[in-house]
Amino acid sequence: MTLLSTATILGLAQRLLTQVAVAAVTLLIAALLLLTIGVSPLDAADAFWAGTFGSSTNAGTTLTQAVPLFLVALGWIVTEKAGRIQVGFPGQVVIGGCAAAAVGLHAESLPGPFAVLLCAVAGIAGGAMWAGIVAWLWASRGVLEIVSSLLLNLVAVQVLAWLVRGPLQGSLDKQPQSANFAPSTSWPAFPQIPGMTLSYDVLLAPVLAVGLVWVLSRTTFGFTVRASGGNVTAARWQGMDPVRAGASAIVASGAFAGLAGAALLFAGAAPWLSEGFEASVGFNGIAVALLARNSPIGAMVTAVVFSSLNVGSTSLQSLLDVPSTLTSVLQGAVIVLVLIAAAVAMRRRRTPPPVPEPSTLEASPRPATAGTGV
Amino acid sequence: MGVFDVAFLVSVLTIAAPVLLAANGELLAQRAGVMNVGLEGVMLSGAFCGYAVMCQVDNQMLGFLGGIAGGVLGAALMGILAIEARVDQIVAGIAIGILGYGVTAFLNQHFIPEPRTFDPLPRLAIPGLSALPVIGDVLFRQDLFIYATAIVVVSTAYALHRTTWGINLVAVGETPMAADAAGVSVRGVRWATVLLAGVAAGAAGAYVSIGDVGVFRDDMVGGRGYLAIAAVLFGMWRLRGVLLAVAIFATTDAIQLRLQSLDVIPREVWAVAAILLVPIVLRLATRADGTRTATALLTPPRLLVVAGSTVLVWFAIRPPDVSLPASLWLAMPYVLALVALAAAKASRHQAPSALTIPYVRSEA
Amino acid sequence: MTKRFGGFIANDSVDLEVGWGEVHALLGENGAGKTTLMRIVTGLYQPDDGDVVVDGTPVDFRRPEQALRAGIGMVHQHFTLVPTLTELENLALAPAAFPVRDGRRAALERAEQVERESGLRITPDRRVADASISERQRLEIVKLLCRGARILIFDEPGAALTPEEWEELARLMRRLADDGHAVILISHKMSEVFAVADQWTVLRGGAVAGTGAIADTTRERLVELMVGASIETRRVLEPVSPGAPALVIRDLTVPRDPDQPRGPKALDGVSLQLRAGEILGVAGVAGSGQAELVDTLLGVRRSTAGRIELAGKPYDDRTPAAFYAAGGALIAEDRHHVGMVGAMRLWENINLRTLRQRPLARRGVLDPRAARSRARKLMADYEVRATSENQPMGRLSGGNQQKAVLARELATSPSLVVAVQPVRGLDVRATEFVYRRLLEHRAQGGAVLLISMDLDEVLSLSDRILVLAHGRAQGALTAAEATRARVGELMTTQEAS
Amino acid sequence: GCGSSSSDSGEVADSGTVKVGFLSPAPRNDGGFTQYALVGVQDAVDAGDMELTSIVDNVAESQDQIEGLQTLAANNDVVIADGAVLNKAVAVVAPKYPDTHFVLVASDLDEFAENVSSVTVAVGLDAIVAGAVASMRSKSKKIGMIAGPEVPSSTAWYYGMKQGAALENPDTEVYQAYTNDYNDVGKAKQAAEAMIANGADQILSDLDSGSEGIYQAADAAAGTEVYNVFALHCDENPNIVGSGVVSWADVLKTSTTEAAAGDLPAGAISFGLESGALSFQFCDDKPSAEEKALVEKVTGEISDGTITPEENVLLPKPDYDFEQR
Ligand SMILES: Nc1ncnc2c1ncn2[C@@H]1O[C@H](COP(=O)(O)OP(=O)(O)OP(=O)(O)O)[C@@H](O)[C@H]1O
Ligand SMILES: Nc1ncnc2c1ncn2[C@@H]1O[C@H](COP(=O)(O)OP(=O)(O)OP(=O)(O)O)[C@@H](O)[C@H]1O
Ligand SMILES: [Mg+2]
Ligand SMILES: [Mg+2]
Repeated sequence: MTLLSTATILGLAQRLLTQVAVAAVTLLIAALLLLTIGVSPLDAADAFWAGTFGSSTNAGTTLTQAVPLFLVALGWIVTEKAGRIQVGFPGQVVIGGCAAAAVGLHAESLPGPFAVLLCAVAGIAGGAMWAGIVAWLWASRGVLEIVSSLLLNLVAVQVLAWLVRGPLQGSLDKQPQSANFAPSTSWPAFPQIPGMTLSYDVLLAPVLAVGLVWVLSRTTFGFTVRASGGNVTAARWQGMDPVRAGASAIVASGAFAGLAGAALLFAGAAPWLSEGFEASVGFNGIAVALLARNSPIGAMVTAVVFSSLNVGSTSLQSLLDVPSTLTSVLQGAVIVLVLIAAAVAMRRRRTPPPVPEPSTLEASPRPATAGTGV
Repeated sequence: MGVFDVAFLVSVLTIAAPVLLAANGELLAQRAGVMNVGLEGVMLSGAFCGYAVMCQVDNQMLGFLGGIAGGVLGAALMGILAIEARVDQIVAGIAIGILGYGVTAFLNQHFIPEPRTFDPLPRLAIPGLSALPVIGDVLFRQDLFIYATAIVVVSTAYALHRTTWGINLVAVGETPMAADAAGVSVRGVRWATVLLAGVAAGAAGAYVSIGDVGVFRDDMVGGRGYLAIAAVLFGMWRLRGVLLAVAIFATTDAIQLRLQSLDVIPREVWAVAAILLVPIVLRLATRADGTRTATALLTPPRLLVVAGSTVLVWFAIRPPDVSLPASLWLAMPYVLALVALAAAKASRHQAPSALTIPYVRSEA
Repeated sequence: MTKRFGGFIANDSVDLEVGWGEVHALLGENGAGKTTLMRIVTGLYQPDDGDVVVDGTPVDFRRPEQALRAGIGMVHQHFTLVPTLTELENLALAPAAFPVRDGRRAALERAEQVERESGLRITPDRRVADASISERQRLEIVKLLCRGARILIFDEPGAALTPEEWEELARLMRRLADDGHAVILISHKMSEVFAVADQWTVLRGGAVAGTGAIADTTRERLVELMVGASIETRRVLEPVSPGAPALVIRDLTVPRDPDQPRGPKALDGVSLQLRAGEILGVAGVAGSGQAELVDTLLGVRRSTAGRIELAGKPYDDRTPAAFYAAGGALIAEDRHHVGMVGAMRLWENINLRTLRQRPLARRGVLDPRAARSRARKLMADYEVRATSENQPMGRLSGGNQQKAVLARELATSPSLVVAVQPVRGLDVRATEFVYRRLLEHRAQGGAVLLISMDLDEVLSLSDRILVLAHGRAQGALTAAEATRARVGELMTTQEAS
Repeated sequence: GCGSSSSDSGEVADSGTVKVGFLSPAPRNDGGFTQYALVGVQDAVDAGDMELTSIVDNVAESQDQIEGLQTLAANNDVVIADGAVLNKAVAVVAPKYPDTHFVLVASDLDEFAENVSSVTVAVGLDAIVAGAVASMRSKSKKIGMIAGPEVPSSTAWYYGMKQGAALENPDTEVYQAYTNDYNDVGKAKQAAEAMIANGADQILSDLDSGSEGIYQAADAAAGTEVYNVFALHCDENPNIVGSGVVSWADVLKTSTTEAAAGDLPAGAISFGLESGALSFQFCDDKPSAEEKALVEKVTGEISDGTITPEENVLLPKPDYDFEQR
């Protein structure tokens, strides 16, 4: 009993120590890089803090920008639990955003809350639809979801490029941008915060995180999804429909990504559609989830960390003339270090994984022997 | 004015070569179980290091060696993360992608005072063969890199299918436990393939910078790394598939550049599109037991394909007066790839079972 | 040798001595630590304490490769073969000094030499995925011999074999020992042990409970050492008057390859009837159509002809869900693949089906508290040993996994239980326990379709026996008619031309 | 090196020194548009009592652009937003910082704002001249233009060349191709090769560092000639004929200086041929007398209104204060 608790305490202490070590090493690297270009690390820390949490306005921006990352992370978590590897988030964010924009540009006459809701739903539908292609190809044509989702990302980029030059183009001088969305369609912001930078969509984060945890752990749907993710064949033999579970999970994750797309456009500072609005949220969201070890609650924290890296780098640039390339270096270094730290922390507690399960990348949703195919 | 002339074929080869070489290396790594989605970053590292060496010594051979070293550096990071620390490969790849861009752009801005330009690799005509009509110009009047890529692809095929090393590699990606039990070092094989993938990606990156055009720009690999990964996946982890995928990507890309300049899409393009659709239609019409029937075509998605090809044939006879937006052309290779995958019902060739799964023998 | 997993001691100062030229049986209950000990000897696990000494030299294996170099090889229960490669390629799989060479040729030569020495033959160009279990096992042995193994460890090799195949393996083990090899055999079957072994060692709770020569001991003594008490193994089949038909199969025909409905048949016009309160044994050598029969019952494989009735109702729309809804239950042969989700917790696995229904789930919402307490109760009833109901299923010892599966399948009082090799990998006590459960089930009016390759099992439990050979029902015998010889004869009927 | 100085952040200085901030979606060393503009700003800063406090480059995404502009606006008196895509971001940020003057380069705002001046250059006019010259020099009577992304400031070159070529020879065909990246050398090379294969022998490069690819394609295909934009680069490649020179440096120097002094009017300002910011220039040894005359003539006719720009040659005029210089 006492032995166990000492061990737990030691384990906790060790994890804490590694976290601290990571932070220290990252800071050290950052400091060295800053010194090479002649910027004082202390000034930089100051500027970083000022840009991210130094004022309530900036803190609002940081939190608001964390929301899309977090939503994508939730999408990843859903598919991960279902044992599917879907990496189509950039595409789903883009298409969700496009759908939301298409609706938002025509929704100015609607009353505020209703218009906001409608745009969010359009985003969800767009993302889910785009992921639906992945799900369909997987479920009925046996195309690996990782392949189709990757290819669809590249298609989505072109769809957006076409939309902002064609049907949705709407700026005076024919830039590849849509017109501005009517203020009524944007998520309202907390009035307490100067600059109104914090949109109410941050409330989505805790609600959806708790909701997802609940669905996965407390509903038959979540149970089916997890069982299918754990062992497709066993799930099937136990009377579940792992194909449907997997496909639903893919569509659901697309819905999260689509909502992220809508949030980027309607809860951010830039109320118009433009190329590149996706801002790498799709892939960074995966990193957010994985660094949180696929925990929806943990993802809330890692999403804020990621978004502060991003917001902070802009402020480093504009206040201290730190080049954007340096901040990319730092972002990459942080991910690498956090990964290594997580690995080190897990090393001690690691026992071999259970008896090897069939590959998570298994293409065919049904075993080859199945005669009950479509 | 032909769209499909010798110059077209040459540009297909030029576009294809670096992607193919990188994809070839990545194929080996993935067959051994390691996926590096940060290949773009590794290629950038190769592109920059090659350029940086050129700036110092102005020698293409050394430049390419520098590029290879850069690629190996990026790959080594992947190896440390994926094989040693056993972290999630996808996040590791994302990090390497970000780092590759950031580090090369940063170094380029701060340590290369003046942008330089160099001569690209010269084209070497192979005596005799280069005199052949069409083929000679396309295949045997190329630069050294393209010849080298061809050699590498052939050697890869040989290594994968004809050597113990190939067997070991496939086993490591498929059932690492079995390889381990047989005494094959899972770590060793994975390291070797990851580093080889780094060599390939580094050389491909160097080709993009100093080989093809002789300059370096931030982010100049421009998505070729992602394309290489897409090719490996679309090629279903088979060398033949990868070749086909790269060929499709390169061809549509080359066509796209051609057609942009023209106002109207010429008839031959429609004809080729129609011809490409035929095997897909046949495929869809083929029942599981190998018999072909027209009735198998009567499901909505299949009807759509049939209708599409009919329209294309009609267009080939009477070209419509349309030009399509560039986006459509740019999206075309990926859409084609998806249609082909759906038609092929690709379930038979599966991913290596242990792809992206770290190997843990027992409690470490 | 001592090995701990966290706080749990799997091997507790174990001493084991094996001489050249002997077959040494390693015995013990499920979870006694046999596999763990052998994994240490072969370099898969690192011991916390203790030494391995080969030929007087202490060795320290960090990798299986080193053990193999020292001549120690193990045939694992889960084969270490690469299914996508051919048998020859699996033999060629080896660290190569000069890797660009093609090792296939040399491997073929060595395989031929092994064939000359031991009579073991492989099919070089067949993909391992297409080989049967016993063929894979043979390949594993050839692989070890090719690599020059002199100490061979077999972990429950009999579990997956037909009696004939077992006989062949037993002969081989003897011959290897006579040639001077050392053989370690892990087994739960006393018959196997007494047939081949010279020496025995019993593990109990991770420690050595006793060791000695087979010639100087008895079954009862070994069983007592293993489980701490003697076990009543005599069974009498109380006559039960059979009730209504629980399962009727008429003229079932199933193609071997689902993609070729007109190709060779795995089941060819098989009919059978199983009544409530009856155990129908299905005997047959592996590959006679048993697997396809189960697949078809579950609806994961399509038949081209024939009808099935479950509990008196036609069962045409076959899916796993419909099978269970009609009162079916399945103890699957390959539990790792189809019977459990290793990464999920024990309580979730025990409730894999019930958790989606009332009363554990209402309107799609689960009641984990109730599910956990149900799991705890079943664990007690079925003697599932685990640290708690929260332990991941994959971390249980093989025998306990099987008991958890049994608990899941039998606890819902199904009307029909399809039991495929139900005691595979179970220790003596657990085996007795399972048999008792099946008989209780029968006594309560349940029907059991017992599919097994173990003739003794089929003979001792069944009211009637159906023999399958080459996908055809070769005959149905009553318990009274069935003798080993008679059944064996039907099982090996040559295919009608 | 970028030659910028770091400074203390904080409130706008009371002293007379005017603080200037610069934000660009492209990298500062793009060898083209951004780099020229920076030169102009630096010149202005060096000449007056100004300080260039910081350069924020490579901000591709709207939210980041808005944040960058906000931080710059909070710490500077003049903020240069150097790129057409910044139009909406400036429209969002400018009203929040009424004391800061914004200079939006190469684009107009959708709506008028008191503290924003947008400065553009009518590149299409230059393109008309370039098109006429290229058409005259072309043997195949096929000419082309290659640009990065397909945006109005690039298509203006195409439509201008089309109009100019038609003036010289109605049968001349004009091609366009977009590589989607001003700096992708490889793509540019392939696009140029494709265009050459289609018969074009005169190619205008509306690219920054991507131009290198066009030079190489031209080197490989004898008889192909290249035109640059923005500046003369005659020494970079022997095939270069001339350039549709647009002196962004001059435009930015003028604008920055005026903005710092508070003299730059709000609204849209378009620099044309008269301002001297725009001109077609030959490399020394290239032009024949006839071609020189053609340039004179077309330039003159544009200035005196004989030639009126066709659709898409000029960006649409905003409906608020507009000044043509
Ligand atoms: N890697 C591991 N981590 C934690 N516990 C383990 C591990 N491997 C084995 N155990 C535990 O150690 C004990 C001994 O397991 P072992 O597999 O050696 O038993 P066994 O004698 O082979 O049993 P069986 O007859 O069921 O095969 C079991 O309780 C098992 O749960
Ligand atoms: N990778 C692993 N991680 C955790 N536990 C493991 C692992 N591999 C094996 N074990 C445990 O080691 C023990 C023995 O594993 P093994 O696969 O040999 O099972 P077994 O009891 O012999 O199985 P079976 O009865 O199915 O043939 C089991 O307790 C299993 O749970
Ligand atoms: Mg065991
Ligand atoms: Mg066991």
